[in-house]
Amino acid sequence: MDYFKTRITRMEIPARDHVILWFRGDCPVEGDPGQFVMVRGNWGAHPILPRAFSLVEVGKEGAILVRNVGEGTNLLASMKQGDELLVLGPLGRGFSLPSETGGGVALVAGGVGVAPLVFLAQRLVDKGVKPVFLYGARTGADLPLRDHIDEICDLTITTEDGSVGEKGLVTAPLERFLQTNPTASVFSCGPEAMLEAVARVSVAAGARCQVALESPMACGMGVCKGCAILDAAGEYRYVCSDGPAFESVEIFGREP
Amino acid sequence: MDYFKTRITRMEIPARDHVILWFRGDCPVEGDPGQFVMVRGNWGAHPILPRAFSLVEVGKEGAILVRNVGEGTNLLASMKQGDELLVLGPLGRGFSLPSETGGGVALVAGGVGVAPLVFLAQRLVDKGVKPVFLYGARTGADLPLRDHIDEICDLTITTEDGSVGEKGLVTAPLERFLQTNPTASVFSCGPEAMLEAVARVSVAAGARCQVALESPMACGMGVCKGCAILDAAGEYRYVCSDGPAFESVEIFGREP
Amino acid sequence: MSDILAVQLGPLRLVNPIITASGTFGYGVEYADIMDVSRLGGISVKGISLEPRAGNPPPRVCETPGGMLNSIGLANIGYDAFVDRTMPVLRRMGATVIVNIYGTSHDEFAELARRFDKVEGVAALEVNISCPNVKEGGIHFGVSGKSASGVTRAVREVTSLPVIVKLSPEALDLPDIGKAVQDAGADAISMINTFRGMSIDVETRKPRLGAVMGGLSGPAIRPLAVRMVYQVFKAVNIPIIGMGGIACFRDVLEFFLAGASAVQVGTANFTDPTIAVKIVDEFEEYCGARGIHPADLIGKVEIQEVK
Amino acid sequence: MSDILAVQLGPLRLVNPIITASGTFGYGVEYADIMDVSRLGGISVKGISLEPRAGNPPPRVCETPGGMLNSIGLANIGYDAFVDRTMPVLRRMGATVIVNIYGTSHDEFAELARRFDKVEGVAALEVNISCPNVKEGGIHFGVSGKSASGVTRAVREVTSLPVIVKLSPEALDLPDIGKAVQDAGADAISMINTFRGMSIDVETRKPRLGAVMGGLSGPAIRPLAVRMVYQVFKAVNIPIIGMGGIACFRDVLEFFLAGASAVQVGTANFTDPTIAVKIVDEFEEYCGARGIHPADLIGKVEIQEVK
Ligand SMILES: Cc1cc2nc3c(=O)[nH]c(=O)nc-3n(C[C@H](O)[C@H](O)[C@H](O)COP(=O)(O)OP(=O)(O)OC[C@H]3O[C@@H](n4cnc5c(N)ncnc54)[C@H](O)[C@@H]3O)c2cc1C
Ligand SMILES: Cc1cc2nc3c(=O)[nH]c(=O)nc-3n(C[C@H](O)[C@H](O)[C@H](O)COP(=O)(O)OP(=O)(O)OC[C@H]3O[C@@H](n4cnc5c(N)ncnc54)[C@H](O)[C@@H]3O)c2cc1C
Ligand SMILES: Cc1cc2nc3c(=O)[nH]c(=O)nc-3n(C[C@H](O)[C@H](O)[C@H](O)COP(=O)(O)O)c2cc1C
Ligand SMILES: Cc1cc2nc3c(=O)[nH]c(=O)nc-3n(C[C@H](O)[C@H](O)[C@H](O)COP(=O)(O)O)c2cc1C
Ligand code: FES
Ligand code: FES
Repeated sequence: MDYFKTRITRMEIPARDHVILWFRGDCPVEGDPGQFVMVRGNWGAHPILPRAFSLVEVGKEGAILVRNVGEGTNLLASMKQGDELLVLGPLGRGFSLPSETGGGVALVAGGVGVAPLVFLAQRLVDKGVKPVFLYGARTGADLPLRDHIDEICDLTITTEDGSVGEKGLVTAPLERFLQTNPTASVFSCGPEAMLEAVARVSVAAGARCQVALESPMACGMGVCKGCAILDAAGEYRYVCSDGPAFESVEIFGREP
Repeated sequence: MDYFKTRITRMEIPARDHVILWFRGDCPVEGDPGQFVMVRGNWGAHPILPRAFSLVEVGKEGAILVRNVGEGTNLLASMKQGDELLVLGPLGRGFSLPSETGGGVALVAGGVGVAPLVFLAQRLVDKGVKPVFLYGARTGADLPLRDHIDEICDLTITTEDGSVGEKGLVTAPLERFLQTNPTASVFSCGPEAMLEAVARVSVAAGARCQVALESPMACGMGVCKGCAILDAAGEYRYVCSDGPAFESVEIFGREP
Repeated sequence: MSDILAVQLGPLRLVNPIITASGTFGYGVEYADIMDVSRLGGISVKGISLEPRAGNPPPRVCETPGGMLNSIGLANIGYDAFVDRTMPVLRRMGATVIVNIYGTSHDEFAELARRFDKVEGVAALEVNISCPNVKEGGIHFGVSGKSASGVTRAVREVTSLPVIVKLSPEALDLPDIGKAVQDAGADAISMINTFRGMSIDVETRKPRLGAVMGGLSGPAIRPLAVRMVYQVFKAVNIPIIGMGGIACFRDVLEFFLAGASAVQVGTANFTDPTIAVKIVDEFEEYCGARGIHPADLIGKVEIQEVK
Repeated sequence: MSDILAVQLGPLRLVNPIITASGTFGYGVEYADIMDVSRLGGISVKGISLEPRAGNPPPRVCETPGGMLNSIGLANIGYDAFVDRTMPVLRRMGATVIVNIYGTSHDEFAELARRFDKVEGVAALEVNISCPNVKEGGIHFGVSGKSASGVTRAVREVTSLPVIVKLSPEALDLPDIGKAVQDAGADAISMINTFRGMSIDVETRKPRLGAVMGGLSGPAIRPLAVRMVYQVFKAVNIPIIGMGGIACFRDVLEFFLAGASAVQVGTANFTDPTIAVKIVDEFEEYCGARGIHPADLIGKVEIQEVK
């Protein structure tokens, strides 16, 4: 973990309301898929808290994919190349990569949850493992990094309105995949309801599933105890230090 | 008085730490020299109060001259052409133009106090009155609009470090001017200590002097009672509604 | 103007629940050029005292993170000038006038209430027992249940106008104070006034306010105000007019959900003098689109019982 | 490291007056990668209770204008784990450790104080009678002079460590509480803890904190904190450790001028985890350049007598 000032070296708008910020250059962040950084622009008094973003590697360079949902992400989206970023990271525990991938690997992304999974796909491909990438969104305009994924692995898209790919939820292609690959490793990131469904489907099929969670954060490094979530055993776990990646059974339990 | 959204039509940096923002275009502000506007960018929650700036006319177009001294003026200085401005104005009472200018007119500016006086110079020139413009600053780099003034009237510059013009304070050329023009009209804007000296010198010579004052403001339109200053009689006066332009004797009294 | 937002605060009916807060909207008349003030639910005018008051030494305002401090000290033109010169204009403008009153003793409050009772066009009295910027009276009346109810009773006895009592956030047990003023006959509660704060210019080493301390207002205090409205709502049966840092329509919803039946917009008038009428428009649109009424929102925050 | 900033707070000597505030800097050990925590005047660790505490239901943090709310609920690893596992690391790191203690009764506070008295490497105890996020104890001890001095005395009697008592801003008369804890034997006062606030998500209509209310901290509360330090400074003779919204070195100066002898940096650690050491550097430069010492600044705000 390190804390440093860096500059935005490049920006791209990969889909409406999304922006990719590259900041590698002078910046020592080297993390694992599922790890994250706390990021802030040099914007004075308000907002005071940095924001959490998963590390991505796009074009072999460190980056973050930002979905514009509120005050902080708006400010980030309106920054320009050369502007200063304050970055703390890499933070948290990423996905634990399976030593054994014979059963197949499925990456299941919902919305901006695509970020850590693109990174994971890249790492897997680098290791010679070809995952299948299942990517769900509400509509076809909300699929950042889609082309990038398409280039490196097998991509199946689902949209709720059917505008691109299969109409419906991403759990449908996952269920089909698990029918033929019941011992696969599943990795998922996205809205909590989706994660729960993915976990249920995977556990039911007998697959191992890891999920990357989100929670409002202040410090990102385990000191404030702000990012608590309740796990399946009724205990508090901390997304920033125990996660963001968890075994799905720890969070959602074994019940299908 | 009106309240409206407008856009920055043009920007210029007339001296270090200064910026001129033009916003006329769709903007109905038409004020008199000494009147001001309350201005804010569309920058969200903080800072919450708009900032006061004297109206200027530069190149026949409405503008403000901003000296970068703190949070709000920094934000204004970092805006770009096309950005939105929220403007309330014209506000307050400007200088009352002398009906009789046979005795001569001296405009005495200190620092960014130059703004309303440039506007006044322009109005006087338009009416066929040629004022003398006495312009003081700490150093030669702090003389925004200097060339513009030079073009329209007789300009004398003083700097404390002597880097441009006469070395010393602006009251020295004023005293010389008043020796030959004891019944002149004097108009002044600048730091309070300077205004007091200008008032003293003018009153001693028998000239009529008007000064434009500043005071921290919240509303700019007479409702909050925040911009009080103490006048010579020990009464509170409100810079935004009783001023900003006052007869110097009202504020500093008649004592030389 | 439709009735879709009309609210009833005890005996006081307003065309909508958006009121401009005392001290931040002058006497209302200053806004004639830029908006139609009759579109507001009400205007709570600058605090009025029996005699004119000059106010505190300058500087009187300064900005702080997400808010501002003021130490105006209730500078106002006094009862006579307000009634003779300002009220006729307000009546002509069709404004709903809530008169914020300030006295240094029970007697002064009662005298003001008695006099205003007969003034045409006054819709309600707001009793300011919470000004932090005056030496006498003010906040001291507002932080104890006994003195708060004393002032309320003194006013209640001499007026048939709706009586709104404005509470101070500095009281230790606000629900108690709320109950006390309710029992003393208040028709509604408005809350909150400002918190005393202080800011020092580290270059000059001087306080940034001439009066050293001033009242903190603006978005910075919103979480405190929302919490207090929520607490008082659970303790009283009379309507609450909520305020403290409202800067946009969403903030109004927040106060309603916490328990407010109407709101006041204060410091935000300085940010944008037309903000209150814009909020009225947005509120109308919101309720129209959902087929709901502001009253359906009051206290409707969804609290999950914590085991 | 030079001694240019060393301060004496009663019996407690610190290499400089910059302390990280309890709950915002964990146990200090988490920062080993990014800074040398021995350069800090002190670390006030997350509040420690006798037994581990799980804390409150999530969400536990949310941002507000110029500040944040937290409802952590004193989640901590408890006395045993702290002393056995964390203290050895802190000693190795050369940190000056101020242990923030929390109990639900006088007895629990006393028991904690008794136990910590014998723990090597503890520089002082900070008695948290002001946590707004727990059902028992916490803020309730901090808002009455009687209970505040009761807890102080209970702790004082069983420890020879310097005792710092941390006050709540919600007390009605803070100078009184300050005097009460001074008379009960406190060596220093730290102030302020957070104010209870609430924020509602208007889309979901749910409170943005699982525990409904939480403590407001950050720059938003700075004017309130500065005012309170100024008021308490005039009332007590023991040193005050000021805090509340410090975000940069200028803010530290503001607290000193108001009457603080040292400060704590809280929420700003989240904005920039290295802020506290940066402030130490700036303070050193400031004092070096002017040939002054932090103690020369205490309470030196220049107040003009108002006639
Ligand atoms: C470990 C982790 C990794 C993340 N990775 C990414 C990423 O790669 N790309 C990306 O765009 N976003 C990511 N997020 C979410 C991102 O942090 C939030 O969208 C961001 O903080 C919102 O800030 P804002 O100021 O724009 O929104 P706010 O104005 O603060 O809030 C807007 C909305 O976002 C919600 N929100 C606020 N903070 C969080 C949060 N920390 N987590 C979830 N929801 C939040 C609010 O409840 C609200 O509904 C991640 C979050 C976590 C915890
Ligand atoms: C009627 C009037 C006309 C003005 N005309 C101009 C103008 O044409 N051009 C220009 O550059 N400035 C002008 N000013 C001053 C300008 O309003 C302030 O410089 C500005 O408000 C500072 O804002 P800030 O956020 O940058 O500074 P802050 O961070 O708020 O403060 C920085 C410094 O400026 C001082 N300051 C803050 N507000 C004011 C104020 N209203 N008046 C005086 N000092 C203040 C503070 O005490 C502090 O020392 C005028 C002020 C008034 C009242
Ligand atoms: C400049 C100023 C003057 C005020 N004057 C009064 C007053 O005369 N009477 C009163 O009851 N409240 C007064 N207040 C308090 C406001 O009415 C309101 O209670 C407070 O500002 C909180 O709301 P806000 O955060 O929306 O501003 C004043 C506030 C400000 C900022
Ligand atoms: C997340 C968080 C946790 C806190 N936990 C504690 C605590 O355990 N004990 C305590 O005395 N104060 C605690 N506080 C209060 C701070 O120590 C400090 O008093 C307060 O935040 C004001 O300072 P600030 O504005 O600089 O943050 C906590 C504050 C925050 C933001
Ligand atoms: S965000 Fe602070 S502990 Fe996780
Ligand atoms: S600034 Fe509000 S009255 Fe002058």
